[in-house]
Amino acid sequence: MSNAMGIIFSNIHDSDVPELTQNRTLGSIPFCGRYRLVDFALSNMVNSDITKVGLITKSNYQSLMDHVGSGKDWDLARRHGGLHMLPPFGVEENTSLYNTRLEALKNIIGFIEKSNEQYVVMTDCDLVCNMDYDAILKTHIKNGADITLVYGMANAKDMSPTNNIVLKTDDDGRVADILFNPRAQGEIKLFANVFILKRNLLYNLVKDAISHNKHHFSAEIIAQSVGSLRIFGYEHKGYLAKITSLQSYYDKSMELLDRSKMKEVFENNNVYTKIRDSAPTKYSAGAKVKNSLIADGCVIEGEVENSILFRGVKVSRGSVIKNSILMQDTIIGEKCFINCIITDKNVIVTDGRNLSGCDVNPFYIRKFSKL
Amino acid sequence: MSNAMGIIFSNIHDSDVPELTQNRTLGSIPFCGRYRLVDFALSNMVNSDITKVGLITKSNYQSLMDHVGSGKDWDLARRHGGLHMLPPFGVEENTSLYNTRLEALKNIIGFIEKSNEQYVVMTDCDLVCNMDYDAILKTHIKNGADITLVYGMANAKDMSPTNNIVLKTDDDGRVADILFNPRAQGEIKLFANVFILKRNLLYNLVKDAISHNKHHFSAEIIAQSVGSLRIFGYEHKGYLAKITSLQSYYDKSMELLDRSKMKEVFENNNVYTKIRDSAPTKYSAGAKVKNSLIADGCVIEGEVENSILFRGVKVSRGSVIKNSILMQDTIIGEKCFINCIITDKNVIVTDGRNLSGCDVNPFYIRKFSKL
Amino acid sequence: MYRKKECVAMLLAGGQGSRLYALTTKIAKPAVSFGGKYRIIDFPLSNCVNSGIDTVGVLTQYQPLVLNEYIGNGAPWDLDRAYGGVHILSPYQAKGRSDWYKGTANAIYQNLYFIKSFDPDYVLILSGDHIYKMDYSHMLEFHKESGADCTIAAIQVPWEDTSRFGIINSDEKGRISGFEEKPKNATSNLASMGIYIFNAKKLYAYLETDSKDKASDNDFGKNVLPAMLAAGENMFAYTFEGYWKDVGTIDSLYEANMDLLGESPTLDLTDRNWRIHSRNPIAPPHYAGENAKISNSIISLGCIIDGVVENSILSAGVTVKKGAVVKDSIILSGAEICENAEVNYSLIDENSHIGVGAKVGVEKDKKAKITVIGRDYGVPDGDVVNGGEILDSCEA
Amino acid sequence: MYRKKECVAMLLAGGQGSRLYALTTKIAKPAVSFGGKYRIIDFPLSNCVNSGIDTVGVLTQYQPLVLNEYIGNGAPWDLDRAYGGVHILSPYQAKGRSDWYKGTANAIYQNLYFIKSFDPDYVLILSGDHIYKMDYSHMLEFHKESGADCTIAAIQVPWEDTSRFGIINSDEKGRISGFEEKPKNATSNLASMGIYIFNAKKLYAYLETDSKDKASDNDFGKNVLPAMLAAGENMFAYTFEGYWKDVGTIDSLYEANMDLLGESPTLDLTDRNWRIHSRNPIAPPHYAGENAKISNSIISLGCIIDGVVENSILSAGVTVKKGAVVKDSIILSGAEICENAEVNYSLIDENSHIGVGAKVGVEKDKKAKITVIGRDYGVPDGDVVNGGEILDSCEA
Repeated sequence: MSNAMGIIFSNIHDSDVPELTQNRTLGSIPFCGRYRLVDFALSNMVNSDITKVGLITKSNYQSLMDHVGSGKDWDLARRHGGLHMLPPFGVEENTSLYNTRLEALKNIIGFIEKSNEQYVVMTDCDLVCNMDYDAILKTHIKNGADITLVYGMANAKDMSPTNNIVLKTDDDGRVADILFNPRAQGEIKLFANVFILKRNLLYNLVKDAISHNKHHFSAEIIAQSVGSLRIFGYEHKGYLAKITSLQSYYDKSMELLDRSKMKEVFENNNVYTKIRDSAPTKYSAGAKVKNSLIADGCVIEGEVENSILFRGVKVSRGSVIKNSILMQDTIIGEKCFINCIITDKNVIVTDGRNLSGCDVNPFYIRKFSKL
Repeated sequence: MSNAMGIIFSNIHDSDVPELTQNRTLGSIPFCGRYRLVDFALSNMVNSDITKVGLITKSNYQSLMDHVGSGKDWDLARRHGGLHMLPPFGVEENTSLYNTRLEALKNIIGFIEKSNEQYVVMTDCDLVCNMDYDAILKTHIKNGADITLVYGMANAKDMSPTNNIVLKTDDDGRVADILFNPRAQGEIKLFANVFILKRNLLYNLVKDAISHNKHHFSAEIIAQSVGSLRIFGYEHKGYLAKITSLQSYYDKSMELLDRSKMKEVFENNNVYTKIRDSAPTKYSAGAKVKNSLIADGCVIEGEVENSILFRGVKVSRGSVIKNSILMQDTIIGEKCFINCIITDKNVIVTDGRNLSGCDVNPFYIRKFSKL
Repeated sequence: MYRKKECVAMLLAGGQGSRLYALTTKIAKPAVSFGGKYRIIDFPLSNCVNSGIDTVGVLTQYQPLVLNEYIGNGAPWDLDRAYGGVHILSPYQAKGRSDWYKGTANAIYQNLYFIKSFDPDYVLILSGDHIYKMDYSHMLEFHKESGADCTIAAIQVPWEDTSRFGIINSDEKGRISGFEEKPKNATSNLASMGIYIFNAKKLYAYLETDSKDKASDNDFGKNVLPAMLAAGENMFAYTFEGYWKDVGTIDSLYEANMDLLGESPTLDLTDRNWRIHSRNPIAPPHYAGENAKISNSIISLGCIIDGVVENSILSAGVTVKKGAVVKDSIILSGAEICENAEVNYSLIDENSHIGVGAKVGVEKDKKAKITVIGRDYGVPDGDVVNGGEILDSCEA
Repeated sequence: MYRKKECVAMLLAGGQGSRLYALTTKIAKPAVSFGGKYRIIDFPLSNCVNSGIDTVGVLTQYQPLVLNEYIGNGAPWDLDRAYGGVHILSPYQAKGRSDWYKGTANAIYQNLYFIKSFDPDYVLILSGDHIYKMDYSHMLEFHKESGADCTIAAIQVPWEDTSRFGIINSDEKGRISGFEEKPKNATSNLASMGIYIFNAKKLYAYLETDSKDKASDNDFGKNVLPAMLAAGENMFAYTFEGYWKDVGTIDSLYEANMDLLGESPTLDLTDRNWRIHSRNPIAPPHYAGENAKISNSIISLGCIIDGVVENSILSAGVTVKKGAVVKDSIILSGAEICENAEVNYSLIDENSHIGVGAKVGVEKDKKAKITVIGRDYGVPDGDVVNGGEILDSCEA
């Protein structure tokens, strides 16, 4: 599928997870021990042979740029195609930071125009999944679709408080209606904000939106084209986690301790990330670890249960970690008790602390805090 | 000299050459057939073994990002160090676009802090020269200097209308005074806006400037430290061209038709640039070319004299090009007469046109114009 | 953690190319310069990349240093990949055996490990001594559609030349019924281009069998392809139309270079949709001085021309000084033609030096023979080098 | 257009390492795994990069495929450079000659072309069979300051071990007065580490001379260094202090791995200022399941542990199933230890499979011998593999 390019929105839902996006984009939120959320979108692109990817950013993107670097770790450091960072103010016409997906697309209209791939795959950075864009594109072509929208089946009660787009499709899979934050019950088709369409259609839609002064891509363009364009839904049948809040960040992280989900996300696919060259993790004689994911470079002297430890975490002797997520380089002193806690990077917890949240309300500790 | 990092300002003097910076940074102005101005600063860095370079941008930088890409063509696509694009809004604290050098530095204070090189070399993108930063750093260390400012000897009458900083040094080379746009006569020491200093000194100067709400690096910080810090001048003895206006762009371009200057800039050094994989230039049976620099990928059927042709220029049969600069993919039709003209990229001149400026007032033709 | 490539290309670059004499004393044939800024290997490599094939093994054993250095990490062809990309494959010793490559088939056989690591469905075999632009993806499409086990690219050659080629007999759909190796009286003028696509599994099987046959020369043309045909495998010829030239001799190399000149050249390298990628020299634009006279020629980056250049091709960084005349010649990188020297119908290799007033070669006409000055060779001031001479500075 | 490198490193990676038995049936010694995520060659390569040396030639002729693939374009070590970087140098055929590498000096001699292309002032010679962290820039500094023509890195070994090493006699400033090759009664306990820095011009000269000497074994230790000393060149020993271990035998490889364990290990790889770079596996964090018991061990990415792991080192992607016990062992990438299997004092190579309830090896004690299961080998369910056995699935 070398005939498609990718566009990734790294900031669209920043405000959903304010705790974690204060100094970073949604795309650069650390996830599952050694990844950033953007890794899933980028890896899905690469695994689907999409080798030209535009990464749209708005603000707070230095950590994202540091993470993706030249794109080498995704094999996207290329002379032709490869990874294109698209920060604001790149071209003359930009005069303000974008606030919506459509404004973001307006800013990169030149990038869309200059490309020569036939199709575009657009996705956000809030999905943890193993999505085969190639298969979706094949279906898109088979359906003779103008636009394909990818959804997952969900229960209405699992909808997040805002930003839900629900699709109604007819028997052929063609989208009959698009509903924004509807009252609904039972099984719904929850749009994953993954779009596939022809590049020149996207270009025309955005150009048209500019001249009509529209602001919202899904509401003003896609939803209003349901009659005039052939819009199809595509059900992603595999695991699909959407990070919509700190709580869902916690829940979806913990969910990956389930072997079958872990397997689906990581073993049937290559998830690439920035290489950090940590030494492997070292367990002391007294270590006890159970039902946990442990990245490289950790030193474990104490007990760890139902937890996720990022690279370079140290758990000192006598400490117990339960139901927690400890991000990169968190240092836990001796004889601590840590339960249902999310520590951001470089947090230091001194000896003897007892920090405990609960599963429906984990506590978050900011980057570089020393407690 | 792996112990220094580089910082390049790509936008500082954009307003000096408004014609050429409407859609690009000063750094991405095409120069001498196949280069962009930033190539000289970047190549000087690489040739001085500086392999970590921050490239500060503000606006209109998409062409610059396209040009430098992953940094591969300068061998700066690296896992550690390498090229770092530093656009605005990269980190949380940024709230407005910078207007001065100091504001630009404030925006990247985190980048400066996180680096671990001992020294910093800072330069703008308006210089065409072959500058050995390694030699300057050695002198800096030998002098026990806190800051070294690089200057070239110039005649006062060659000063540009604005933005001239003139150094006065004592017998040891220590800077005794720094003058902004002074009335002067005869030989002057014209500051090239190249600074060398320790990274932690730069960090402290910028931090201090933030807390004192200062705005101008040279005027408020450097000039006011002449007494308190050991500031030294370093004379760059070789060729040093500074692009301060469209006229000086034209003059300095033409100057490189002088074999000895050409040799100094290109033969004693490697000037790297983005690779475009053009075929070599082809001359027809009727071609006549004299005292001209011709890049790859041109097709020459007519006459060319005292001119610079960028990649992919076509000069059709019967046309005469004199004293002109034709940028990338300019197409000159048949039987044209072109004299003292600067065409930007992708200009098309149809058959039979007579376009003529004069050497003290060359005409500029905008990108994608068709005349 | 499972990855594969649909098609892996294997480029046979092992040839010494002894018919190129002085040009290949120190470098392998695929590293020989062409067209001002290219080397022969740029053509198959660029064809691969432009055809969407990003995994290429380059098999080499003869003087690979210049070739290795030239290919480097593969970046000029965008083949510096973490998975796939271009890899140089030299002969090696395994436990209990140490062999140089024997025939072409043996070279591939010794590197099956490399091919298998990408688990390809198809293997494309290429050679490194032709100049051509070809979209291999079309050939692969043809291979799949015809249900072939092996597809051979073929081109129609003039009937009088058939005795110099491997000739293919096939029906109108391309199904191959027989081969003739350099036949005196050919029954077809369809010549094999030495470009093969195999279904990977079939290739593995036939190479295994061939490797066990002591009597075999382990050569594709002589052994493997006839064996497949004899065994009744589906073999098809894919007819290619376009420019294709063997550059295995000094004369054919010269001709192919000259094909670039003229108003509508037979070989056009300016097509932006099919760029020939190459390792670009680090050099400024070329400079034509006050006394330069250049006509019907190709001039590369970094040249400094103060003399006369006519019907010639100059590689990067060539100097032609005042009063010097270069006619009907090919001058390779870094060569220097001093004041008042004359170079006529010659091929001047890299970094050679033609002294002041020296005369190299003779006026090009039907009887004239091309003159060759080898790499790093110096022709003293005033010397005369006769037409057809081949001068070389080193013996190994 | 002139470029040079101050110092070029040449890494001798040609060794078959036959004392590593099954481990090197299919791969060259420098490609042997170490410490959970490394291969031996990561150490000299990382030392080079961390010392500021960015140009490394890797000389290899024995089973280089895994090594080639591992090194790839050099990106994991930041050695994917346009100028410099890491290059694999295999033997090749030149006009009129075709030789495998003979001694160590001959291997370098055959690649002088490569070295000279960077016009270095100094050449650093390294070997690929030791585990150590060393800043070569300090040694280079010493070399320059002492005005040496050749500097040899040396380390003090226990007196009782001197008979296993090349011993150096030197004065307190390090000036070398003599060599003893594996002496019975050594007069010094300063052993050569096989790491040399030469002034480039001297090296060229002595290699030229050595290559013409038919009687020479073309070996640095036996021929070139003694010749230089005899000719009165300035030769110095640079004494290195720190961890340095030959991993040329199964036992020493095992020991070096075990040196990583314990509270304050003799070998520490967690120093962030001297990272050992390696090609990282594409795998998620490792998972310790409900029944996992892991103590005093090193566990790499992608492992799934449901059994007991004690005093052991597990490479990426190892599976230890429920009820299985791994003790005092080294398990390499992709190996699977099935339910209720026991692995004791063993080295299990890549992708091996230890069946359900199988028993491999014996309790580690002073008399016990290490057990080795070769790459891709399968131990059937319930089988017993005795202590000291070496099982290998393939013969070439």
